[in-house]
Amino acid sequence: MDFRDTLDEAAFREQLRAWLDENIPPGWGEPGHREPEELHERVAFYKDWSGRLYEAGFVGITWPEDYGGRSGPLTHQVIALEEFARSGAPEHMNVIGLGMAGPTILAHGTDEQKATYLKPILTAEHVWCQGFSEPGAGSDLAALSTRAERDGDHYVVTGQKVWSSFAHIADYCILLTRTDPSGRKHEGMTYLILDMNAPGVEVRPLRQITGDSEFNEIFLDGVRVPVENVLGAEGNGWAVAITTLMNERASLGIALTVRLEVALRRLVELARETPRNGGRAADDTLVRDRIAELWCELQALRFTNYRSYSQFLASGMPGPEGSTAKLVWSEANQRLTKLALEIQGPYAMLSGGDHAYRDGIWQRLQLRSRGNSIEGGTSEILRGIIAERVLGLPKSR
Amino acid sequence: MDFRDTLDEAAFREQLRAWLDENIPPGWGEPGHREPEELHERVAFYKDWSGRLYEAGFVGITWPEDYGGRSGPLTHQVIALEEFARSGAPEHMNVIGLGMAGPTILAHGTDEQKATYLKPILTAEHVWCQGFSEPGAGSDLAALSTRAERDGDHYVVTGQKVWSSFAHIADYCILLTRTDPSGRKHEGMTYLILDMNAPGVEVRPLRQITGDSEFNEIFLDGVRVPVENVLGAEGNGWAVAITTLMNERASLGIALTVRLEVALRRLVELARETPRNGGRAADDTLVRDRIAELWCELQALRFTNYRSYSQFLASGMPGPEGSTAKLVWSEANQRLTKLALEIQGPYAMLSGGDHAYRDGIWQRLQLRSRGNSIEGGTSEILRGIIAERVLGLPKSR
Amino acid sequence: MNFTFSEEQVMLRDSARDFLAARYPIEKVAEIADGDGFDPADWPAVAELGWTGISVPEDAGGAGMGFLEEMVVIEELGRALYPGPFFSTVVLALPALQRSPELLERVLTGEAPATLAWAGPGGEFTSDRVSVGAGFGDEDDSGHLFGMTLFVPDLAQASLVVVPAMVDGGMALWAVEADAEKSDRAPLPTVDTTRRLGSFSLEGAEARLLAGPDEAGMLLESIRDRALAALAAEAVGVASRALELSVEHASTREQFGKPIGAFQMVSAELADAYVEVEQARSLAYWAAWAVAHGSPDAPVAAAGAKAYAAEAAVRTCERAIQVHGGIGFTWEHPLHRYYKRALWIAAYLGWPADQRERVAASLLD
Amino acid sequence: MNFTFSEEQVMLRDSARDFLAARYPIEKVAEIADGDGFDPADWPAVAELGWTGISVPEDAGGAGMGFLEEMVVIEELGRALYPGPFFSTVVLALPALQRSPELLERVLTGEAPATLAWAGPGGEFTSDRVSVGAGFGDEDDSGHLFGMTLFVPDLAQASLVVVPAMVDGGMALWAVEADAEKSDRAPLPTVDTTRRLGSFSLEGAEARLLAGPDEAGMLLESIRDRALAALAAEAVGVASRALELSVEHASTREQFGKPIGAFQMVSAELADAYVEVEQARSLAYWAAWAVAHGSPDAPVAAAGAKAYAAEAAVRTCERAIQVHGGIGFTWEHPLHRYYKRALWIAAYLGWPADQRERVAASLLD
Repeated sequence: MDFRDTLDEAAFREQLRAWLDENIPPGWGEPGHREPEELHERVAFYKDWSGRLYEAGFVGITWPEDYGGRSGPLTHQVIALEEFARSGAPEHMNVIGLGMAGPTILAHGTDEQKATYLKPILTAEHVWCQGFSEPGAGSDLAALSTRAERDGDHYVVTGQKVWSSFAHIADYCILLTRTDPSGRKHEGMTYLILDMNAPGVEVRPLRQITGDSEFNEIFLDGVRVPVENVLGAEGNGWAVAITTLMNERASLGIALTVRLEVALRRLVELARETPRNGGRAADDTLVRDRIAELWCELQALRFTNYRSYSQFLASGMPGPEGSTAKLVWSEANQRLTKLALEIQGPYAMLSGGDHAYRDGIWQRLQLRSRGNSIEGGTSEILRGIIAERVLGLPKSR
Repeated sequence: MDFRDTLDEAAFREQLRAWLDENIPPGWGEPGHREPEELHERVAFYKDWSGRLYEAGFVGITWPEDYGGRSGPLTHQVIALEEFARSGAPEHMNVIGLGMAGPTILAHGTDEQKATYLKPILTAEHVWCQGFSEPGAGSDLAALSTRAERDGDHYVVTGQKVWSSFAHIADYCILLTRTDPSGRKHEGMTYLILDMNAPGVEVRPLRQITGDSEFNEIFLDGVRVPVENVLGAEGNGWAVAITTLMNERASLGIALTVRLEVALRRLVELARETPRNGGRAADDTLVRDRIAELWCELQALRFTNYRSYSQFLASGMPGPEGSTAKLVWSEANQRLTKLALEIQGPYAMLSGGDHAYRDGIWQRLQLRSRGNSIEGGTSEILRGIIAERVLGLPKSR
Repeated sequence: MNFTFSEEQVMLRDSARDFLAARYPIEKVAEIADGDGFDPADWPAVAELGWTGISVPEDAGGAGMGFLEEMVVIEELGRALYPGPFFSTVVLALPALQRSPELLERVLTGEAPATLAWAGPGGEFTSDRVSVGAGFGDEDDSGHLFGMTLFVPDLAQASLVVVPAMVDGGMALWAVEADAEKSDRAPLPTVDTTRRLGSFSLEGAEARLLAGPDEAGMLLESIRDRALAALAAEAVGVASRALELSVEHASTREQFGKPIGAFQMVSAELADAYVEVEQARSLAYWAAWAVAHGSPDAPVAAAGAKAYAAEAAVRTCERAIQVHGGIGFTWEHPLHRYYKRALWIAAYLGWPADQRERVAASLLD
Repeated sequence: MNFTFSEEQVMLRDSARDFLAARYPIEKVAEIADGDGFDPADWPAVAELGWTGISVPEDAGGAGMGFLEEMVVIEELGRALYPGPFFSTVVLALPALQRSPELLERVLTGEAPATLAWAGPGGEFTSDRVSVGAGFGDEDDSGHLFGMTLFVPDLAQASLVVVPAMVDGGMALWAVEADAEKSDRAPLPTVDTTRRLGSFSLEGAEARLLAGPDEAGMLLESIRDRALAALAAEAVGVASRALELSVEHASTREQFGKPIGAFQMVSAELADAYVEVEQARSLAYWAAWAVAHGSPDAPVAAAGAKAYAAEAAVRTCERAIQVHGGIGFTWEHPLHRYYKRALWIAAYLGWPADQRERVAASLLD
């Protein structure tokens, strides 16, 4: 057990930091800085940035060189996730491609699929989205009803997907469908790669509690998908989907931790900058106790993730204990953002404007945080996974 | 809605307070006061005290005059519960008789049973205990296996009961048995009145987490119970037991609230008397916040109980919402006693002796409090009752 | 002792619920919330019901009931997320405006919605230090106010504003026309768009004295108690409705072949929500009773009730969103509006920890 | 970066677990706890294993490993509820006794269990104000101590006691024979009877100087960090075992026709317990690593780890008792012993809120 970087790791971290110092766009992340207003300008900006990240060698670190990756060690990947999040740099735009579609194609794709799809994920030439959840199948993912019927060398797909981020700008979608409605619900599912430009695909934004639209609905009406776009095999979609979800949770852990680290740093600033009874909110014993509690949770989360990454490294497969990180993070982030409201006193009622602290950013973050325990596996589902698959308790549903 | 006593209620409260002022044994409840060492002396003391309470008119307030009661209003009963607990007076020793056996006999007993058993409950001539739980049937009470086989005009009872307070000094026991093991588990149960002096009854004390023995095991080996001791009818035991449990929870609520009130008053004393950083623990913001939180919970509990008592008054039957009080109280009492440990700093490690605060009373109370969420219906069972019977959610087991 | 509503209170509650269901179904509330934040035409209809004068004596033109009855209505307003100026007018402003029969008349008829401009940029709701100053005018009861207030509820809807302002000798309470010259009211972007806030700046605006320094402090403290008790009742209404929506959803939404309410991870949360809401209700009723009867417990009962009920409402809405899953996180679903109101209640006049410190002071100091 | 145990550490853990399972099954621990609280014959056997000198350099007679390895053993001691003086001797006393080769020798061989007498009747564990005073004796390193200490772990078992005592110039660390003349040790009734406390009164007892005022403060602070990190690891061991017992019980005890672990009210609690225990483990390992490497993070890592792990252990035991139902509330069942140890850990050297204040100071001041 050694919590320090090896020499090689330290060098990689140094190189990455230096690159970020030089390359983060001027003004980025400073108060008052705004992203381009128009969607196509934003997309162009992020595609360019993602391409530069790739060129600099910081994307696809652990992916095979044959498919555009660098065949590097997992620890470098961890370091990259940390340093990116800490630097506050713009994110690589292909979140779904890198975290979910890519690892699934690597695990289950044909050589041809790998050759076709993987490198453009890294360069962000192709942006991906995910089509798993449906209005009638949320936590009970396997209850999905989007039909894919074989018609010659195509499937004809009809149904509705929901909670899909990036769908409005995506080129491809990893789509879970039902090809055989007669069998038991975990069988008869097929995992398809969907071209988002195909006729019959319609995307509508979904407005959320904050007023923003991060997610979309995808309506599929007789969309034709070539049979060579099956990932895995027909009827094997559930197993392939599990690979996607396990990889999502594994890569998520580190990123979420650093996000919490950044949030805690800002909370500390808020507490120091907010006047309270002639002093600062940071002098209030209740605030101090809760900030310290969050700090403990954060440090614990960091090392819990590292420990589970070490397991991943040893076994090659992310384990069910990866559910811990998401569970802890979502509740910690909810507590943290709530505390940020309380620290603001009555100013917490303001959503923006000149009088609000930093344009009401904490109010938006706090509302947004309520989704954390729902999206990407509800806390109930994650507790169930821990109870049954980690602790070995009997099934409870 | 009026939170004040009526003139009649105020007069009754005044009369009760005056009686208690004059009659509480000298030195009672003061530090250093000890109850008689020997069991038979303690029993004699409590029987005498309980008899005097009865003579003074403060026991069986709502019970019919025909059976030794006073046919008085429920509000007087509430006032009596409050004032007794507040005064710190010795309790009437027949807790099970008054709260469980009596109301059940009133609801389901024959005239002869009422004439035989009720008045001696009030006077504490007969002490009662309860025989419901078994080692294999805790929360799942209906899974009990104590057999009662008909043999002429007797039942022959064999089995084991557990968690029975007062069993070591009791004259009678309300005993739940299985008379028909072939049917479904809620059927084939019979509710018996057991003479604790019958041959084949053996009582053994059960030592608990604090080192004390409040509860007992009852071993029954071929005990003969006359058929006239059936309460309700053979096979109808489950319905009769539900009456017992509902009455237990209804009368418990007020008593528990006042118990919490007394505990909070002592906690406030502790916080004021304990030095901390040159001041008092009562100046510590964290302690203040938590004491205020407990105070809110306590006041809420008081009026929640009153409101559910008003319902009881209107409908004549305690409702399932009575589960709220026990649930709230047990968790509040656990938090309260834990806070009492923290206030003591390292002194919380001491179980007694000259250096401990009041001979380590809080340490015993804190350990004891862990049973609160188990005894008399676990918190899990109570939450289930609220979910299913109050909110009308679908059954979850 | 009697802890149930009287027949009269039950009738009042039922009629309030019916009126609100007909006039303010949640779709209408959503429309108002996403639009201007209020519908000026509706306030006269509310006044018509007599709600502006529930606790005003009959000989002064009111209904002659008490604050308990006001609370009965407020709980229903909370349930319905009523987006009009009842809280600001009746709870916050009326006790001071009652000092002037003429202003009272304008409030009772519904002509003049009103509000209270208390805290300044420091964000503190105190009765001995306020951010506005006053100078007396030519007549005894006239004056001119200077200063800045923030967090004024329903300011955009108000015709009259009660303002605590310092004069020689201490704080006094004043009435200002909301559109008075030398004053400026500006909307503040508010998370809960059903009860928006404004800033009210006074640069010499004319004001009428309602209560002088000898009595204004006590009056403002009693307004605080009223407001805390009212917010507790409103929180109970909000929480009750969020819980109902959750129970309905959990009873019908199926996952894994069962209604989700059959899973204990869901049902236990809802049982806990029920317990908290009932506890909050008990405190809210007690606080309202104590305020109505001028009991010495009123300040601490009101503080405790607001602390507990606000937290219960916030948590119940959070549980409701969780139980609803993704759909509860959308703008389309009404839950977020209840949640934002619950957070508003928690923040206004001081967060729960601030209220608990008032309770602690009474127990420990 | 590498977050798994080395092969050597795994071996050490396994051998510790085997030894403790054989020598200290829970029935034996219960017997000791209900009897004298320790078994003097066993300490030499523990010393024999080399555990007294795990982190002592090889040339000083130790095993030359580090505090990380000590932590591996401590976690196992927690799991087994080991009732001997390892914590007091190796964690608390050894770092100061190491200053004297002769005393070190006595500790390493197992001849002299030892402890640290820190807090006085004020109950504070500080390094700049202690309740014992000292006067120097005839020789440079000899002295006489006067004063009273409480909460001394395993005092009844100890042969040597390290005592912080004030001299001119500040606090110094001293060694006293536990049965020295002009001293008095008395047992304090302790809730956790597997790790009893004593009071040590000094009325001029002879003492040997271990560290003078120039270095004693830093040494005592580093002992605090060590002790906090050790208690965090011990808490993880306690909690892990309580969780295991609960999972076993929930998998086998049937109610309503199913193992109770199939009810989500039970399984969700155990899942939460697992998460807390793993989080606590992460902090405990980090704290141990930071202490082992003298990292500047050590004080805050150790404080945070102790706070979090103690709470996790207390809560895990509480959940375990709840899941066990009535049987978990009996004296016969071992759970209460784990619970009492968890509470001991939470209280010693300051409750979690005190530790969090140390964390807060480093973040906010």
